Amino acid sequence: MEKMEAEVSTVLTKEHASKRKDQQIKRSKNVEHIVLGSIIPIILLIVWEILSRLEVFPAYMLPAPSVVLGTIVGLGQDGSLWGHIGITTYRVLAGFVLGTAVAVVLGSFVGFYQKAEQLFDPMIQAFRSIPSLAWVPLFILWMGIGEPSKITMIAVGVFFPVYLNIISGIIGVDRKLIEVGKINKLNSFQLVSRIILPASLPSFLTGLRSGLGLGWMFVVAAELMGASQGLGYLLVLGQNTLSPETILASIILFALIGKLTDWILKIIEARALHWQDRLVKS
Amino acid sequence: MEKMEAEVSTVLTKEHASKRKDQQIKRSKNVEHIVLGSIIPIILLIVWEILSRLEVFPAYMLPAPSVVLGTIVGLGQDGSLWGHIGITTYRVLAGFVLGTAVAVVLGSFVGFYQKAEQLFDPMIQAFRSIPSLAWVPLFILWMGIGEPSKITMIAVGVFFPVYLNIISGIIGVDRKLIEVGKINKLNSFQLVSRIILPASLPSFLTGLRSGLGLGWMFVVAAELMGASQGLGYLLVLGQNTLSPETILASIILFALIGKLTDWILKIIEARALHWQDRLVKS
Amino acid sequence: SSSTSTEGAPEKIRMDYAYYSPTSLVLKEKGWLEEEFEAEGIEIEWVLSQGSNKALEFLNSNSVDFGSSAGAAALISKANGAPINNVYIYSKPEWTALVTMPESGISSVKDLAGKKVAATIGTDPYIFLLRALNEEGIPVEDVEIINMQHGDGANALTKGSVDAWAGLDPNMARVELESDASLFYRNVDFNTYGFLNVREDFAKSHPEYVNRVIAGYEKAREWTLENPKEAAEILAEEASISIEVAQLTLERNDFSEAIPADVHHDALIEAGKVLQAGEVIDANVDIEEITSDLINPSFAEETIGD
Amino acid sequence: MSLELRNVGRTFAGKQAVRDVSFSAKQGKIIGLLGTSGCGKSTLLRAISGLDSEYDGEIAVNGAITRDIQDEIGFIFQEPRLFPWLTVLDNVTFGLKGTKNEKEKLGKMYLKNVGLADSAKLYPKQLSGGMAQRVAIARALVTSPEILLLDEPFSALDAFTKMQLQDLLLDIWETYQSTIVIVTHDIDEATYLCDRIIILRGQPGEIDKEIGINEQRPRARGSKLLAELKTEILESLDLNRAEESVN
Amino acid sequence: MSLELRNVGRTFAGKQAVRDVSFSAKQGKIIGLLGTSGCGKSTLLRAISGLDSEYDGEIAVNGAITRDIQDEIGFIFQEPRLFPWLTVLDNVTFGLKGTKNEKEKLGKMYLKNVGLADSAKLYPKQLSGGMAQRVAIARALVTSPEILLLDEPFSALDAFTKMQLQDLLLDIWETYQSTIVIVTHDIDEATYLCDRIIILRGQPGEIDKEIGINEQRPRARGSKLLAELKTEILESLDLNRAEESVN
Ligand SMILES: Nc1ncnc2c1ncn2[C@@H]1O[C@H](COP(=O)(O)OP(=O)(O)OP(=O)(O)O)[C@@H](O)[C@H]1O
Ligand SMILES: Nc1ncnc2c1ncn2[C@@H]1O[C@H](COP(=O)(O)OP(=O)(O)OP(=O)(O)O)[C@@H](O)[C@H]1O
Ligand SMILES: [Mg+2]
Ligand SMILES: [Mg+2]
Repeated sequence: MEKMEAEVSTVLTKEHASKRKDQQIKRSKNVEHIVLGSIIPIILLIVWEILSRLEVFPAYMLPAPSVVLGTIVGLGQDGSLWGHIGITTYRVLAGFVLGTAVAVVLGSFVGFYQKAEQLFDPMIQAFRSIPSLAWVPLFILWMGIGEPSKITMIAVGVFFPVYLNIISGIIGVDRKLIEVGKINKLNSFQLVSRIILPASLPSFLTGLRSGLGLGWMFVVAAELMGASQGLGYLLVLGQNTLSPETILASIILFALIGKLTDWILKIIEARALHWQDRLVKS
Repeated sequence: MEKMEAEVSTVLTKEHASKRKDQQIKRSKNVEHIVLGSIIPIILLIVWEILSRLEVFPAYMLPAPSVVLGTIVGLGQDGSLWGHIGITTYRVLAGFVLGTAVAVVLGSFVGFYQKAEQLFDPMIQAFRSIPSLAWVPLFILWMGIGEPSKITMIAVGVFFPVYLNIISGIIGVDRKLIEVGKINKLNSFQLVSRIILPASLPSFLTGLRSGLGLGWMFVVAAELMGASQGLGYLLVLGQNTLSPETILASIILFALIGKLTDWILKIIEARALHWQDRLVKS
Repeated sequence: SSSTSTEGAPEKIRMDYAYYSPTSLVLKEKGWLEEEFEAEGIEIEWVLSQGSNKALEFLNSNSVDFGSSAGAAALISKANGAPINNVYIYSKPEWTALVTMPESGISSVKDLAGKKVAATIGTDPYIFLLRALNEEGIPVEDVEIINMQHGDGANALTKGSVDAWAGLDPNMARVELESDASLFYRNVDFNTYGFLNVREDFAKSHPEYVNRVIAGYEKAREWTLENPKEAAEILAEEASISIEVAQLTLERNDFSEAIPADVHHDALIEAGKVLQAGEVIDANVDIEEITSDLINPSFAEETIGD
Repeated sequence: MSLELRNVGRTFAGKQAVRDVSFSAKQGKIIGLLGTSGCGKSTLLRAISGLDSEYDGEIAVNGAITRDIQDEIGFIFQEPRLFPWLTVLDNVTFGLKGTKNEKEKLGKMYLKNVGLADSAKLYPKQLSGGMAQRVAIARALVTSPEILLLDEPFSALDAFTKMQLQDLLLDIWETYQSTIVIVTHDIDEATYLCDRIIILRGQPGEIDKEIGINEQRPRARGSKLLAELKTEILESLDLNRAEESVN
Repeated sequence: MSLELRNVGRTFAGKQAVRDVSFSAKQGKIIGLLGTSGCGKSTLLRAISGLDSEYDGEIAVNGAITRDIQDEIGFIFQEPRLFPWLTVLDNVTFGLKGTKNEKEKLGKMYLKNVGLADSAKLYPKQLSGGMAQRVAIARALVTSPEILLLDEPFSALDAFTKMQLQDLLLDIWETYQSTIVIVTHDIDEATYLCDRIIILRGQPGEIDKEIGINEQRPRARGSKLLAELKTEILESLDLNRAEESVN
């Protein structure tokens, strides 16, 4: 009995040790990824800085990265940076949630019922090519210039790619798997939630990432509707006051924060799709 | 011998007849689709017209559909309509081709080689959340205000969703099929072109449709760069001259032509994916 | 006068502020309106307008009660049926001029023939350009007008993509100070004025409050005249521009006349004709009538009086 | 539940795959379907299950004609059809109702029955072919269906695992008195399990022969009767072959 | 080409699937792999093919140790693995080089050999299970590979189609002198085809027994020798079974 327990505990320690080792490997791999991923941006920044110092780019058009960084730091010091980032991130996330929710409901519906597709899909597809700026006057008219109209505007941007990918995912689900569900007497809702959604998850997640990207893009249009804070506001301000360092600061902030939110989605994607039988890349 | 030929010819006629019948059924189905798809837009238009007539919407902000239609007809009569539509469609299509080509090359590369992914992907993902308007000053700086900069701007918009969907498609390709290619000694290029692209075609086509939609959206930013014709120009002109009927006319044109180009892609999609083993929808 | 028919107090007053209207910034910064209405529990809500067209959009959609715009923009909107009145002139700005780079070889309006000129159609700089060409007798067709947003026009000019630019402050001040761009044609009188507009509805139901808002603007105007340096600082701070640019911009604003009068009326009619010729305003609109409808000096006259 | 097919046929895009198949099975009977590849066996199972409703003819369950999917039906498809995003255990309990605990207990029991007690937490991509097939078997059996349709359920298994699972099937059949239709290419299997063997042939497939077996279960695998039956069946299949090899 | 495995093993995520397998095959030999489900047969084939290179031990082809994918290799996977976007004919000619005409001619010939001459234009979703497997067989054989790895190639086929294809395989083997490794659960098949039968057992799988068959081909299916061998193999498999059923 004792011997057995001892054995069990060795096994456990071993497992533990190997797990810890795994984690270490994982962490060092993560660091490697980050380093590799930073190479090109850093090279670009250095080239840009050098060209700016050599005055190949005139400063009033394209200031050096150090100047732009100075602008961002300045914003950080007077405290307004966090306001801009905070309010924009809030708007994007709220719009993202709203847009995704609507897209899931409508997308499952349209993907699943032929009649629904014939009724709604043509119109939705037509709306898809209306530019964000075109919505601005209509949104101001319908919803005024408060937060709701801004969030809805972003939700519109998020909606389309999510919707499109959900439908394509649903259509692509293997008939064979759906039949298993039917044999097990699942109703339509269960079919969607237990088979179709998981099976179309890869496509759905791509849609989410596309949608989030578009959400960030729609921020500018949203913040044209009477905002006095936010990254989109900063961008437009920079354009109106001909301040390239403000424009570039807002671009860089967009890129960084957009990348950050996308990275979160990417991690979720990797977790959620671990079951895919895919080739380990060379 | 003769008898046999006669038989063959009966069979052929039969086949022919059944084909013709199939085509008839198809055509009447198409008509049905179009009718069904028009129901909701037409209802919306009627409601809008009525509300406008009742002056629920003030004409100086949201003129009635008939007024907007009048504006479009007016543009058509003085001939400028075709110029606007033509130039914008040309820009979108050129940008679409360019953006798609780059996305296919880069996407296959990044989807296929781990190192390429680690090097390029983080930066590309960061660029994805930069709004179209933010690119405008940079593009003017880099490429001036001619057609190339406009087309490139649209290509940027098209690029991201196509790229994202290609990668997700490639990653989702079943390992089992790729192994068949490897056993048959396909090189990397053949693996991509003969297995990975066809297998990820559903995702790729969704990307194309998403990308085309974004191309239409980027038109406005593109035509902010010194255009004197085009739907985006019309939209911005409408906003600058505070003319809601011009804004709405351009929105409706965007929707119609965007829908038309999407419809073409949708037909291609249906043709290209006929091999999918999918459930006939209820 | 109109102050007799008050319908009670509004719950809140929604004001816009804009970087092209320095006094609005001063007023917002100093909080004089808040002070004025605090006792009655009326809230003041400030909304930023990024441009004349935004201010008018907000007015039209009942998102603000007072909006600042260029006179010409207000006229276009009014011609489209917008229910607004101009009740106050916040400045006589020289915010637009024609700008070029030294290497373009342009020194007068005459040189513009056959050249590319960037302008934003429908805005004050565009009107300015048309009137300048008209003045010098150059047909519009001889000039290639390229429609761009103001900031983009400045970039295109410095990059050399266009030969001249119908500029707007503060962009114009900035290119003037930081690159070698020069203003080769200036004419204060071809600028339309800075109009403070109010929604007709608001003016009808709360005329007394219109007067009190105008009084607030007056206070800001007087303060700005007395403290030009501090005003420039406020502008620089709010609009995130350098103090030099802010000072230059302020110098080009004349705050002496605040009551809408005949000069404004005439300037607007001239602008309206140009816009009509440029097909921005419909040909069958009666410019004089619209202008008279738009400009309503009674409030300012009553408040400022003499 | 009893089962009756009347002149069932199926045409795919103008080409007939199977035609004019009629047979009936009382509750608790085991019917074997044998036939050459592509003669329509799977097509018939799909028609019986209700997954396919575009067949000609009629199918009656418990006397009632229906084209819907039956309650209390179990289907082992020709391919495993596991859900790649679920673990082995979750795949097995997919069709079960009840609390999580109950489901897992039942699932684990059946996993043990098919010899996969240790693999409960694996994902489908980690399974061997035969293991996947056994998971699919467990998934169909765990719901204790009244009608069981099996499409070559044991084809990817080694001889002994196969025998074990055949006996497991008979256990379940005894407990729940299920009506079973089994498609198989293994004649020994058919003679060991079935009350009646229906041999299809040709393209489009038609019923060629029906053989009844009135032997008590459990049957002896090596018994003389079964050996004789095997010879009979082989001969009748051979006939088709000779005929078809002409073209 | 000759083939040699030395102490080959494979571990998946810490769990050993198969270990210490060594055997060799001269050119033109047919090796059979038998064993219980999940004992590592497919894993071994993948290692030999070079698709999997993370095994322990060494594999030598023609005397040269390699972990790459071999030229001139044919692999029939346990699942059909057809490309759903290609027709049957295009699937068969997938690995061929040359002009379209040549390819199609060859492809059609092999389709005829596997009895699918009429189905050249169908898409995989329109095939029955056995038809799909036959397409996969044709696809592997059409390239006339020097090494052929077959993973339960005939499992989904009826007895007579199976025999026909076994003979087709022997034809090809005779023409090209291919070295063949075949995984099968059908003992009759193994004794009919193989020069040597390797029986794996246990989890992780290990070689339990090797049986050589020195009979000339073509062999008589009903011969006494094969029947004796079958009994021997059954017994050795039975042993495993008895052992495993303890846990
Ligand atoms: N990718 C994988 N990840 C983890 N485990 C695996 C993987 N592939 C196979 N295994 C494990 O390796 C063992 C052997 O699998 P293999 O496919 O070789 O079996 P097999 O002998 O071919 O069985 P069968 O006759 O059922 O096909 C199994 O226990 C399986 O769970
Ligand atoms: N979805 C489909 N579309 C077109 N033809 C089909 C379809 N499904 C099956 N068929 C055809 O119907 C015939 C019978 O197929 P079925 O799957 O029933 O064969 P089977 O008897 O199960 O064969 P196997 O033993 O090979 O599984 C085949 O010729 C096949 O080509
Ligand atoms: Mg079948
Ligand atoms: Mg296997």
